Amino acid sequence: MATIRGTVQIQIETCKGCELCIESCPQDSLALSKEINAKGYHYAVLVQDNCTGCVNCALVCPDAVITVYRTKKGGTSRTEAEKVPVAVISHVKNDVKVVLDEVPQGGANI
Amino acid sequence: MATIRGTVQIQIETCKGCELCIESCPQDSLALSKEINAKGYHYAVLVQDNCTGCVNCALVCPDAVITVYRTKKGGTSRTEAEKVPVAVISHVKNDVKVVLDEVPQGGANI
Amino acid sequence: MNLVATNLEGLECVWAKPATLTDTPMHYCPGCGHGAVHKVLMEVIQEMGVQADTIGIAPVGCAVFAYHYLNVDMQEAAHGRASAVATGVKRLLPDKIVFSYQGDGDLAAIGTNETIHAANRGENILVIFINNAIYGMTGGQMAPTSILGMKTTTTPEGRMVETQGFPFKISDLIAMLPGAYYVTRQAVHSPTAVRYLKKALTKSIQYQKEKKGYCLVEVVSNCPSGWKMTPVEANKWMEQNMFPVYPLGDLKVEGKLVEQKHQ
Amino acid sequence: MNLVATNLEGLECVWAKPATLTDTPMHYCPGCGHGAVHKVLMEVIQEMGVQADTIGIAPVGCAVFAYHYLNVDMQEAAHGRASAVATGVKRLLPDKIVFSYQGDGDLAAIGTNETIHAANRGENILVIFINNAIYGMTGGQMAPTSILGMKTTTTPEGRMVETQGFPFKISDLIAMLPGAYYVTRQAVHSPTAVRYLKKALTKSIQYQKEKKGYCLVEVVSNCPSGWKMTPVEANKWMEQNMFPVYPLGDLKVEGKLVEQKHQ
Amino acid sequence: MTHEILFSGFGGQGVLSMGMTLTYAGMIEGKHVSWMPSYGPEMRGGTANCIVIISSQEISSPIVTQFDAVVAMNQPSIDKFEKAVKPNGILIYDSSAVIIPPTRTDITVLPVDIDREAIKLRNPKVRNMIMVGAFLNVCQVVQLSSVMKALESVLPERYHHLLDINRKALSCGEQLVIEAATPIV
Amino acid sequence: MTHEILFSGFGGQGVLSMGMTLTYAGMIEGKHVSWMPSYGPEMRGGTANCIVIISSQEISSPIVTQFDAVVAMNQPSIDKFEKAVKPNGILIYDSSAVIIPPTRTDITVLPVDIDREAIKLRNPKVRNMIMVGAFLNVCQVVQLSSVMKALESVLPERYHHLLDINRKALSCGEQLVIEAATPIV
Amino acid sequence: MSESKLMKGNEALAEAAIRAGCDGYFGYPITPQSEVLEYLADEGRRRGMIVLQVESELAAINMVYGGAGAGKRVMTSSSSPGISLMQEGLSYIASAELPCLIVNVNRGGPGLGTIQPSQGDYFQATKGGGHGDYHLIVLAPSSVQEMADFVYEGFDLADKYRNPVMILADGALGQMMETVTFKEYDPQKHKLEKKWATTGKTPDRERNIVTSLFIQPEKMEGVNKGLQEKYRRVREHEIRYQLISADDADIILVAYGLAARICSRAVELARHRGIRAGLMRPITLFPYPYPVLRKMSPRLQSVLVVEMNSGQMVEDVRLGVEGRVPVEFYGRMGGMIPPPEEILEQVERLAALHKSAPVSKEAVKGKASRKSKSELHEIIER
Amino acid sequence: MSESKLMKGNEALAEAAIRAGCDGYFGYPITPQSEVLEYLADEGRRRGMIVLQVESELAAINMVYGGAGAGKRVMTSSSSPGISLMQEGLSYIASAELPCLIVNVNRGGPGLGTIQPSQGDYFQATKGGGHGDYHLIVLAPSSVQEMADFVYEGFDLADKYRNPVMILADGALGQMMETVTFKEYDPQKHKLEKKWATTGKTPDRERNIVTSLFIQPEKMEGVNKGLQEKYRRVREHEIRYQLISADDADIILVAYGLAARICSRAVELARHRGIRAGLMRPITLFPYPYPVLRKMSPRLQSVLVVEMNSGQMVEDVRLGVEGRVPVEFYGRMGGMIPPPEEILEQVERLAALHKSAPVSKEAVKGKASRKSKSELHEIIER
Ligand SMILES: Cc1ncc(C[n+]2csc(CCOP(=O)(O)OP(=O)(O)O)c2C)c(N)n1
Ligand SMILES: Cc1ncc(C[n+]2csc(CCOP(=O)(O)OP(=O)(O)O)c2C)c(N)n1
Ligand code: SF4
Ligand code: SF4
Ligand code: SF4
Ligand code: SF4
Ligand code: SF4
Ligand code: SF4
Ligand SMILES: [Mg+2]
Ligand SMILES: [Mg+2]
Repeated sequence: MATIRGTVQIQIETCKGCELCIESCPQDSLALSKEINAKGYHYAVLVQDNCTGCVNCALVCPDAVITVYRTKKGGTSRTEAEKVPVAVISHVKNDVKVVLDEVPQGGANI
Repeated sequence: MATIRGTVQIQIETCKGCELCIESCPQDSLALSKEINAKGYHYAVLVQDNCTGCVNCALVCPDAVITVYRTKKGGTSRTEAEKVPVAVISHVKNDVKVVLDEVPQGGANI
Repeated sequence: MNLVATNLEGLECVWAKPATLTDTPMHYCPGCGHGAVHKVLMEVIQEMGVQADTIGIAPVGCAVFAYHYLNVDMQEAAHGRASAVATGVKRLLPDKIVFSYQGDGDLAAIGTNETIHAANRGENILVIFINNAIYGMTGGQMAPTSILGMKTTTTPEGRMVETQGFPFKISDLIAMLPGAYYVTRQAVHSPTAVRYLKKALTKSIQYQKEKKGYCLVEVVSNCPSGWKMTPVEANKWMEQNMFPVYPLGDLKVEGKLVEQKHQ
Repeated sequence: MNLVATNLEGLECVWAKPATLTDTPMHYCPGCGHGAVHKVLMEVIQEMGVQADTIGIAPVGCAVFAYHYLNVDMQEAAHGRASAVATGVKRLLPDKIVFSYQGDGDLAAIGTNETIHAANRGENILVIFINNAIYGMTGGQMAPTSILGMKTTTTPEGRMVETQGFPFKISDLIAMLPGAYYVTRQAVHSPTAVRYLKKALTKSIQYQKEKKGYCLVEVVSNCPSGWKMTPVEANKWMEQNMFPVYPLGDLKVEGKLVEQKHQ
Repeated sequence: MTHEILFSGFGGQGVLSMGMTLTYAGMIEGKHVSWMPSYGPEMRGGTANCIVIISSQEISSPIVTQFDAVVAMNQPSIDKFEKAVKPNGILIYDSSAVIIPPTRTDITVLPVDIDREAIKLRNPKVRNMIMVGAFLNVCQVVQLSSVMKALESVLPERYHHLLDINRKALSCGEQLVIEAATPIV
Repeated sequence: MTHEILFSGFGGQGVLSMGMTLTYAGMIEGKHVSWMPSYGPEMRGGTANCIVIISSQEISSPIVTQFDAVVAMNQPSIDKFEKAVKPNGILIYDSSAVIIPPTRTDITVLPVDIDREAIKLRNPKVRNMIMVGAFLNVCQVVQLSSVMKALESVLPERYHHLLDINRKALSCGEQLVIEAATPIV
Repeated sequence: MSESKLMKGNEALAEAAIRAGCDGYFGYPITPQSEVLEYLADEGRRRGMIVLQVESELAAINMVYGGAGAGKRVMTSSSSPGISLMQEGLSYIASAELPCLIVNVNRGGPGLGTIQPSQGDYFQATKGGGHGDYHLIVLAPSSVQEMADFVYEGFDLADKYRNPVMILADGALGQMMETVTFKEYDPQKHKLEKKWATTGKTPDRERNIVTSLFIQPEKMEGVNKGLQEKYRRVREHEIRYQLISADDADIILVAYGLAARICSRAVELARHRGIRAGLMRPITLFPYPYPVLRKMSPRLQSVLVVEMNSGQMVEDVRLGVEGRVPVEFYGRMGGMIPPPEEILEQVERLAALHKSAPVSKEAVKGKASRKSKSELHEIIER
Repeated sequence: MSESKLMKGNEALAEAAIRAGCDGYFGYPITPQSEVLEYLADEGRRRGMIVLQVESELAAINMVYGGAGAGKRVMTSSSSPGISLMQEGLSYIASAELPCLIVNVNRGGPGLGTIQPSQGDYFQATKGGGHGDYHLIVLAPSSVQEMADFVYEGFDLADKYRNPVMILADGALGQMMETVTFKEYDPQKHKLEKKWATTGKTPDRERNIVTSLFIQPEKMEGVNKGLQEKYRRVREHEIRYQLISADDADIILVAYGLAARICSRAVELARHRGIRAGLMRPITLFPYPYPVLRKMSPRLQSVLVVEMNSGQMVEDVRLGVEGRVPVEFYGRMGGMIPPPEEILEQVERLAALHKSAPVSKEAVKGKASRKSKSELHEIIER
C-alpha cells in the first residue's frame, strides 16, 4: 500500500483549469474536476496519492495557485487512510464542499 | 613649350572656395583667387596650363561648379599663346573682369 | 487564501507562492505565460531581497496590470515607452533596481526606437521581453514577431513577407550593440525552462547591482486566446513552430556575443 | 550660368554638371558632403534615364532643401519619418523609383523605428544615409553616430559612453535583417570614393527596378561647420577618425551578409 | 414598442452570438435594432455581455442601464445584473450554472436547466441556442422563424454544417415548459 | 534716448560679437539693452546680422525694422539694409568689401577701408573690432572704455590672450578720420 | 438600392472606405477601433486595396502623408492615444495641404485611461492638437449608418479642399451593431485629378514638391494666409448639423455623436412631459455651426450642452450665443455614458427654472418636425 | 542680490533650472531652443544635474514621466514640432498627475514651417493638444528675466498641484539677449515631499503606483472629477496677469509674450497721441484671466487682441467679455512679428471709430501707472 511522499494544495477558486500542471506532472497525480468554480473553470485537483512533491506543477502554474509539500526527512510517512483533503471550494458567497467523483486508482501502485 | 591636354571652367559665382578641388588635383593646376565673389568667397581658378582633364576636381566639387574639357582625339592641341580664359566674375549687379595676379610658371614644362 | 488548514504535520512546504506577489488573482487567460513570468520574477526579487529597492515599469499590453500583482513600486508607461520610462527612473535613482516588462508589440513595434537606444546607451536596467508573437491585449493582431504563415486577425491568410515583412528578431540586433551586456532568450513552458529563466533573471539583477549595464531577457511565450488554442496545444505549437525561429539560449554574455547566433 | 563662351574648339566636354540638378546654388556650407552626394545621385538618375519615374523624399536636416536642387518630384518628410513617407509613396506607386535621403539624426535617432521597420518589411526603396556624425542643421549637436571623445555643442567634454552610449552603427544592424537586400557604406572625400558611390547608387536603383527589395547606401560624410574645421581638415579628420569606426565597403550584397563585418 | 434585453455569461459561452442572432432576427422583421457588446480586456477570462434593443421606432441610445429582460448564463451575471431588471421584467437564467438563485420578487424569475437539455441533445456547444429558444418561449420579441433565418447570417459559412443542430437547440428550448421560480419570501 | 542699431555681414565675420560687445558695454553703463540675432539655416554659408538696442528706458520690442544706424560688413548687407536706415540715420560700411556703394542721400553714408587698417595691424581676425571702433567714433552710444571692459566678458576665457590685439583694433578704429562719402547724385 | 446589413460601426466604416475607392490604409491596432484594420486586412486586401499594419501610429500617419502626396486616396484610423501620436504628422499634412481621412474612435482619457466611449478629444480634433495654425474638417457621426456615409463625404471634402478630414466617433459607435445600407457611389466620378501630386516629373511639367517648409517668414505668412482663407471658405460652405424639435423650443440641447442620440431620446421624454425642448446636433465640429446658435439664441430660455467629457464644446456654444442665453452643461467623463433619464432631469430642472409653458398638443407633436441638413443650410446662407 | 548678466533667453532659462534644483533634463535639439540643452549639457552636468540628449522628443517626454514619477524635479524643452510629438506623453503625465516642467519655444507652423518666432501653439498649449480632459498650467514670459523667473514658479506650481507646467515662449525670447538677474532661491526650501513617488516599496508602506489606467469607467470618471476639481482650484488661485495703463483705458489691447512687449510700446505711442489705450497681458494662459476681462469689459469701447498667430486667443477673450464689447484682432503669422507702428495704426483706427476723448495730461501719464500682479490678484478675489 502506497505511502505519501508529497502532496499539493490547490487554490481552486483562482485555478483557471489550464491543465499545464496536469501536463507537467510525471506522476499523473492531477486531473480537472468535473465541477466549475465561481469563475466557471474546471479546476485542478489531486486525484492520486502518488505525488512526489517534485514541484513541477507549481513551477509551471501561471497563477501560482499550487502549494507543494514534501515529507520531512525522517518524518513519518502516512497511509491511504489519512490522505490530506486536497481541495475546498469556497464560493464567493458561501462555502460548499465539492464532491470529487471516484477516479480509478492507477499508476505505479496497482 | 607646353601643350594643353585639358582645361576646366569654373562657375566662380557659385564656387565656395572649399579647396577640395585643389586638394584633389594631381597637377596642382588650381588655386584660390585673391578676390572674393559676391558671396564673399575666394574662388578656385586654373593657374597652370597643365590640366590633363582628369576630372578629379569635378568629381569632388560639392557644388558641381567645374566643367572639364579634354582635347579631342586627333584635335589640334594649342599653345600658351591661346590659353582659355578660365573665369569671369559676374557680380550680382554688374560684370567686373577679375584680374588674376601672376602665378609663377612651374611644373613639368620648365 | 481559501484553503482550509488540514493535517500537514510531517510535511514541509517545498513550494509556495512568493510573498512578493500580491493576493490579487491575475486577469490573464488560462495558461498564459505572463503569469508564469510574473511568478518567477517575484521569486527572484524575494530571494535576492531587493523588493524594497526595486522599481518596475509596466507596459501597455496584457501585462498592463502587472502592478496589481507585483508587490513593488511600479510605473505604468505609455505603449512602447517602458524602456524610456525606465531610463528616466534609473538615471535619477541610480542605486535602485529598475526593470521594464514589455510585450512584443510594445517593445519591438511601437517601442523599437526607445528599446534600441536604451540598449545602445547601455542603460543599467533589466528589460523583460515577453514574445508571444501576437498582440494579445487588443485581440490577436499580428506582432512584428509573428512567424511567417501565422494566422492572426490582421493576417487572415497567414503572415506574408510581401505585406508584413519578416519575423523581427530584435534580441539578435540588440545583442550586436556594445551597450548590451547580457542578452538571453528563455521560456516558461516546462519546469526546466522555468528554472533557466529564474537563473537568467537572477543574473540580470546581480549584473545591475554591479552596474554592468543593459540586460535583456526575452521570454518566448504563448497566447492561447490569441492563437485560439488550449494552453496545452499552445505550448506544443510554440515548441514546434516558434522555437525554431526564436531558439532558446544566451545571445550575449558578459558583453561577449555568443557565436552560432548569427544566422 | 555666368561663364563667357570662349574658344573651346578642339576640346570636348568630359564632365559637366548633370541636367537633373537644378541651377539653384546649393545652400550647403563650403565643402559639405551633401552637395557631392546630390551631384552623384543625380548623375546616376540621369544616366539611368529614370528622372520621370523617380520620387525622392527629403529629410529634416541640412538636406531639407534637397528638393531645390534635385530636379525630380519630391516630398519633404517630418524629421525622422522619410522612410515611412517613402513606404507610403512606394506602396501606392509600386512602379516608381522611390528614394529617401536622410541624415544620421534623422535616420538613426528620431527615425530609428521607421528606418528599421521599413528595412524589416523589405520595402522596395533606396535609403541614402548621410552619416556626418553630427546634427549639422541645428548647429552641431551630438548625433547617435558621433564617435567617442568627439566634441560637439552637447558633448563639450567629448562624447562619453556613460551619458551618451556608443556610436550607433545602424547599417550593421540593418544588414542583419532578412528584409535588407543591399547595404553598403561609401564616402565622397576623393575621386575614387565618388566613383564607388556612383556604382553603389546605380546598383541600388537597378535592384529596385528588379523589385529586389530594400537598399541602404550609407555615406560617411563631413560637416566642416559642425566640426569647426576647414573642408580639407574635415576630410582628413574623417579619414583618420571616422573610417576606423565606420569602415567603407559592402555590408550585405544580394541578400547575403558580407562576413568580416561582424565586430 | 421597444425591448431592451441583456445577455450575459462567461466569455466562450457564446452570449454575444445569442444577442446577435436575436438582433438579426429583429432586422429581418424590419424592426429597428441595435447590439452593443461589452469589449476590451475585462473579457480576458472574464464575463461578456451584450445589450440588444429591438424596437418599432428609431433607437436613440444603444446603451441602457435597465432592461426589460436579462438572460444570465452564470452566477456572476445574476450577481451583477439581477438589480438591472426593470420592475415586472424578466430574469431568465441557466439554473445548472448557478448556485445562488435570484431573490427579487417584483420580477419574473425563470430558471432553465440548460445542462439537462444539452445532454439530451448530446451537444454542450449549443447551450446558448437552447437558452435563446427558451427566452423566445417566454418573451416573443421576434418570431422563432426569423431567428432560424438569422442563424444563417450569424453562423460563418464554414460552420453551416452546424445549422441543423443549432436549429434543433432553438426549438428544443422554445418548447420547454418553464415555470417561474416561487420567490423565496 | 534709444539707439536701434543693426550689424550685418557674412557668417564668420564676427558681426554677432560686434553687436554683443556693444550691448554688453551698454549694460555696463546701466542702460536697458537687447541683442537679437538672426538665427537658423539661413546662416549656413549665408549672411548673419543682429539688432542691438541701447536705451535709457525699458525696451518694448527687441525686433525693429528701421534703424538709427546700420553697420554693414559686405555687399549683400548694403543691398539688403540700405533702405532700413531711418532718415538722417547712419550707414557705415567696410568699403574694402563692397563694390557697389550705397546711394541714399537722406542719410549719412560712411565708408571705412577696414582692409587697410587690418593690414596695418597685421591681423585680419580683428576687422570686426576695427569697425566697432570706427562706429563709436561717429556714434557715441557708449563709452569706448565700457566697450574695452565689455570685451573681457564677451571673449571666452580661453581667448583672453587676444584681448590686447582686440583693444588695439578698437582704438585704431576709434581714431580713424572718416569722412562721409559724397552722395552720387 | 443595395440591401441593408447588420454591422459594427467600425466594420461599416471600413466597408465604406473600400466602396469609396480608398487606395491605401495604414494603421496600428488599438481598442475600440481595431476592427477597421482587421476588416480591411481581410476584405480590403481581397478587393485590391493596399492595407498595411505598421509599426506605430507615427509611422502610419507619415505613410498617409506619403500616399496622399502621391495623389492617392488614403486613410488611417486609431483611438485617442494613437491620435495624440499623430499630431505632428497631422500638422504637416494640414500644412502641405494633403487630402486624406483620419478616423478617431474616441475612448476615455487622459492617458491610457479606459477603452470605453468618450468625447474627450473634442478640443484636440477641433482646435488643432498639433502645432501651428491649422484645422481639420471634423465630421461627427451618431449612427452606424453615418459611420459609413461620412467616409464618402470625408474623402470628397478632403479632395475638394486639399485638407485632412477627421471622423470623430466614439467607442460605442465603433463597437455597436446597427442596420446599415451602402449607397451607390462611383469613386471614379468623385476622385479629382491631382496635378500637384508627386507621380514622377515628366518632361512636360515642372517637378512637384510636397512640403510644409517655408523658411522665410514672409513666405510662411503667405502660406498661413492661404490656409486661413481656405478655412473661411470651409466655414462658409460646409457647415452641417441637424435640428430636432427646434422650431418652437424654449430649451435647446446641444450635443454631437452618441450624446446627441441620447439627447434626442431625452427630448422625446421632455416633450411628453410638455416641456418644449429641442436638439441642435452639430455634424461638422469644424466648421462649427455658430450661425445656427446665433440665430436661435435670442428666443431661447436656456441652452443645455451635453457631452461625454468635461464640457469642451461648451466654449464653442458660448462663442455662438455670446451671452444672449445662459449656457448650462451636463456631462459624464472617463467612458461613462449619460442615460436619457439623467439628461431629462437636467431639462426638467431648467424648465422649472423658467416654469415653461404647460403641455400643449403642439409641443408634443414638435418632436416629429425634423429638418434636413440641406434645408437648414440655406437658412445660414441668407 | 546677485549681479546682472547679459544672456540669451534660452540660457537664462537653463541657468534658472539649475538654480531651481532641477534634478534631470531630457531633451532633443531643435531650433530655436537648442541652447537650453547645450547650456545644461555643459553647466548643468558640471553642477551635478542629470542631462541627457536622447533619441527623440518622444523618448524625452517619457523619461520625464519616469523621472517625475520617481519624485524628482525634471524637465524637457523643445519647439513646436517636437512638442507635438510629446502630446501623448503629456496626456499621460497630466493623468498620472506628475509634476514637471515643459518648455515650448514656439516657432512658426504648421508643419515644418519656419524657425522664426510665433505664437501658433496657443491652442495646443491651453486647450490640451493631447487626448482627453486635461490641462497644463501655462506660463507665458515676455522677457529674458521672466524666462528665468518662471522656471522657479513653474516648478513650484507643478509640485503644488501635481500638474505638468508649460512655459510657452517663442523664438525671439529664446534667442535674444537681455539683462537678467537671478533671485535667491533655495530648492530645498521649495521641494515638497512626494510620498506617492516610486522610490522603492519599503516594508513600512504599501507599494506606490504611478498610472493613468483606470479601466472601469466609474473609476476613470472619478479620476476625471478629481482633475476637474484641481483645475477649478488652479483657476481660483493661480491666475497671473499684468495691466499697463488700464485704469482709464477706453481701448484695451490683449496680448501675451513677445506680442505683449510690442503692444506696450504701441500703447505708449497711442498715449502720446492722446488715445486712452491700455494693455492686459495674461501671464498664465491656463488658468486664463477671464475674470479680469469680465470686470473691465463693460467700461471699454473696444478690445484689440494682438497675437503672432491667426487669432487663437481671441476665443478666450470673447469668452471673457461675452459680447459686452466688440473684440477685434490684429496678428501676423508664420514667424512674422508685428512692429509697434502696425499695432498703433489699428489702435488709431479703433479710436477714430469711437472718436475717443482728446489728449489729456492724465491720459498721457496713464502709461506710468503699472500694477503689480499681486495687487491685482486681490481685485479678482473680491
Ligand atoms: C499609442 C497606442 N497604440 C496602440 C494601443 C493599443 N494597444 C494596447 S496593447 C497593444 C499591443 C499588445 O501587444 P503586446 O505588446 O505584444 O503585448 P501582449 O498583450 O501580447 O502581451 C496595443 C497595440 C495603445 N494602447 N496605445
Ligand atoms: C520633431 C523635430 N525634432 C527636432 C527637429 C530639429 N532638427 C532639425 S534637423 C535635426 C537633425 C539634423 O541632423 P542630421 O539628421 O544628422 O542631418 P544633418 O543636418 O547633419 O545633415 C534636428 C534635430 C525638428 N525639425 N523636428
Ligand atoms: S496550472 Fe494552475 S491554473 Fe492551471 S490548471 Fe493547474 S493549478 Fe489550475
Ligand atoms: S508535485 Fe510533482 S508529483 Fe506532485 S502533483 Fe505536482 S507535479 Fe505531480
Ligand atoms: S571644389 Fe568646387 S566649390 Fe570647392 S573650391 Fe573647388 S570649385 Fe569651388
Ligand atoms: S581636371 Fe584634373 S588636372 Fe585638370 S584641374 Fe581638374 S583635377 Fe586638375
Ligand atoms: S490575450 Fe494572450 S497574452 Fe493576453 S492574457 Fe490572454 S493569453 Fe495572455
Ligand atoms: S552644417 Fe554641416 S552638414 Fe550642414 S551644410 Fe553645413 S557642413 Fe553641411
Ligand atoms: Mg505580444
Ligand atoms: Mg548629421
